[in-house]
Amino acid sequence: MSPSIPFEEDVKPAMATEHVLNVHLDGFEGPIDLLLHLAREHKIDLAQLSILELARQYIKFIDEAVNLKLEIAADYLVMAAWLAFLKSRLLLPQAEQALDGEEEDDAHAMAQALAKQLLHLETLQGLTMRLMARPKLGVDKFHRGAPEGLKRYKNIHYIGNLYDLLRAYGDMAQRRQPVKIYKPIAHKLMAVEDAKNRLVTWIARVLGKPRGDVWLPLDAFLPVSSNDGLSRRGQRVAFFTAGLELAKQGAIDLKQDKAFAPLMMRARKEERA
Amino acid sequence: MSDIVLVLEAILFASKEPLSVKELALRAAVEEQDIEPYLRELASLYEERAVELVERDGRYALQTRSEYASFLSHEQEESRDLSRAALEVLGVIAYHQPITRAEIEAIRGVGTSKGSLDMLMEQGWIKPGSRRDELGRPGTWLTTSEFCDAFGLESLKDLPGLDELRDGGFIAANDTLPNSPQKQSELFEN
Amino acid sequence: MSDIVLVLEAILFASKEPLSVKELALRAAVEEQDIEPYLRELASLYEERAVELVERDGRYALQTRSEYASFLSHEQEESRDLSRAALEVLGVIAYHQPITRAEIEAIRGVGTSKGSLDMLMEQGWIKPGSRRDELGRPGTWLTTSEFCDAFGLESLKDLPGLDELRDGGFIAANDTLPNSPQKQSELFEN
Repeated sequence: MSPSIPFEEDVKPAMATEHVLNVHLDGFEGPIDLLLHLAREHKIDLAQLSILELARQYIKFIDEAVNLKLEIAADYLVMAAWLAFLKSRLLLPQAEQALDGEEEDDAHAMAQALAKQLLHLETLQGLTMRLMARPKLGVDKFHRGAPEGLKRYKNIHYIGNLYDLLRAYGDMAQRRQPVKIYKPIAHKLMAVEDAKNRLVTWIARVLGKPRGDVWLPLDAFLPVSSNDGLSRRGQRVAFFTAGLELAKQGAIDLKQDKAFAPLMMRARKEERA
Repeated sequence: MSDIVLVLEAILFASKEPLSVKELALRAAVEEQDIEPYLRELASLYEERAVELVERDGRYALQTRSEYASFLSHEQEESRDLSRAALEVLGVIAYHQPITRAEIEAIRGVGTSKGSLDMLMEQGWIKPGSRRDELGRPGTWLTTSEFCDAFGLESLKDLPGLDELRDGGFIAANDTLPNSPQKQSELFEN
Repeated sequence: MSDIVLVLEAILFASKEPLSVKELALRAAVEEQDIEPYLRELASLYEERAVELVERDGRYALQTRSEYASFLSHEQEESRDLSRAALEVLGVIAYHQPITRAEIEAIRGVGTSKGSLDMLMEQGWIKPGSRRDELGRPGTWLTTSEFCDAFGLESLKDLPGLDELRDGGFIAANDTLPNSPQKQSELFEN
C-alpha cells in the first residue's frame, strides 16, 4: 500500500481528545455529526437506543461550550433544546405517562427516528472510509503512463434528398425579399420657383439702370454649371414658365421674333396697368 | 492464440482511457456479442503478470496490479485532499444515488456547502442525474464511471458494504442502483 | 518467473517516458549490472504479443507493436443530413445557375458562408462555372452530374419548375420569385 492515502487521513475524526473536543465545534459537520462523535467517544451503542445517555452527553458538551463563551451555531443549540425536551418526555413518571400516552409514544418514536438517522450516517461514514481505503487509481494502480492513444476519423457523407431541397428552396422563396425594388433616379431639376426668384432678383438689379431695359435671350439666364442636356432642358422649362408668370404680372416683356427663334426677355420699366 | 486477442491487447494497451465493449468491438471489427471469449483469453494472458485487465463500470482497461504500488511512487499524481464534508457527501451519493441535495442533507443532518458538490464534480466523481419528478423538480446526483475507475469498482454493485445498508433497512432489499450497466461478464471478479 | 521481471513490467507500463537502465535499477531496487537478464526475460514475455519492449538510446519502453497501428485509428463512416443553409444554397444554384455568390446572397437575403459552398463542392455537387463578364469578373457556380445522381434527377430539366413548386405547395402563391427561374437574366434585370 502506498505511504500516503490522503482520504483516509481526512476521515479520521478531527477531534481526538476530550480536551480539544471541549474547545472546538468547527471540526463537526453539524449536530448529527457531533452526536455520532459523542456516541463513539462514550461508547454508546446506537443500536441499543441509549438515546438518553447520548442526549445527556450532548447537552453537557454544549453547556461546556456555552460556558467557554464559544460561538455556537444555532442548529447545535436547537438540537440541544430538542434533546432536552425529548429527555424530559422519555423520563416522565409512569403516572403522567398514562395520562398522556400519545405523547409518550411520540417521544419514543422521535428517539427511534434519531437513533436510526445516527445509525444510518454512522454506517455511511464507515462505508466511505472503507471505500477510501481501497487501492486507488493513480495512487496504487496505474493506467499506462504513455499510451499511444486511439484516433478516430470521421468520414461524413451527406444525404441528398430532393424533397428537402425543394422544401428549403420554397421556404426561402417565401421568406426572401424581392431581388430589386424599382427606384426612380432622382434628377436634380430646377424648380419654377427658383427660376422666378432669379428673374425677380435680376429685374430689381437692372430696373431704372442705363441699358436696364435691353432684351436678353432666355438662355442667358441659365446657370452655366449645367452641361447635362436633361438638366439644361429642365432649366429652360423652369425659366420659360417663370417668365410667362412674370409677364402675366407685368414685371417683364417677352418676345419671339419667329417660330423657334430665341425667346427674348426684358425688365419692364414701369407698371403699365 | 487468436489474432483478435492481440488486436484487443493493442487497442487496450494504446488507449488513454477504459473502453466499452462497443468501442472495442468496433475497432477490432468483431461483433459485440462475440467479444467476451477474446477478452477472457486476454485477461488470462495477464493472469500472472504485473498488469491486469479490469472491468470498470462496463468498460475495460489494462492497469498495474496494486501489489506493485510501492515501486510506482514516481507515477503518483498529486492528489487533492478532499474535505471531510466532501468525502461524506461522496459516500452518501455513492450509496444512495440518484439522490437530491435535500436528501443528502436529510441524511447528514446538515446543510451541504455548494463547495462539496463543486469539488466532487471537478474531481470527476459525480455528475448531475435526471431531475426528480416531484415538486420543484429537484436535480439528482450520480457517481461517474471515473469514480468506479478511481476506486476499482467493477460496477456500483461492488461498493463495499451494500448489504450492511440493506440489513439496516437504509436501502430497500430490491433497490437497484442506477448507472450500473448489467455486468458484461463475471470474468473479472474482485 | 522472477518477481523483478514483473516489477520492471509494472514500472515500464506506468512510466510516462522511456527509462534508462540506471533509473530502472533504482526504481526496482536492483543492481544496475544485474538488470539486463530481467529485461531480456520481460522482452521474451511479450514476444508473440501486440506489445513489445523496445530500447532506444539506452532507454527502455513498452509500446504497441507497429503491426497493430492500423487498429489504433478508426475510420468511421457517418451519414448526415444537409444543413438548412446548405440546402438553400444548393437549391438556389440548381434553379439559377450559372450564378455568382453575390447573386446567391441577393436571392437568399443573407450572407452565404464560404463553408457552405466549400462543403457542397467537396461533396461534388457544385463546381465553378465560367467567370461573369462584368466588374470584378466574379466566378459562377453550377451543379454537377453527381448532384443529379444524388438527388435522383435524370437531368437538370427534371427539376420541377417554379409553377410546379407553387402547385405542389412548396411555395406560397405570393412569393417574390419570377416565374421562370431557369433564366437568371430575368431575375437580375436592370
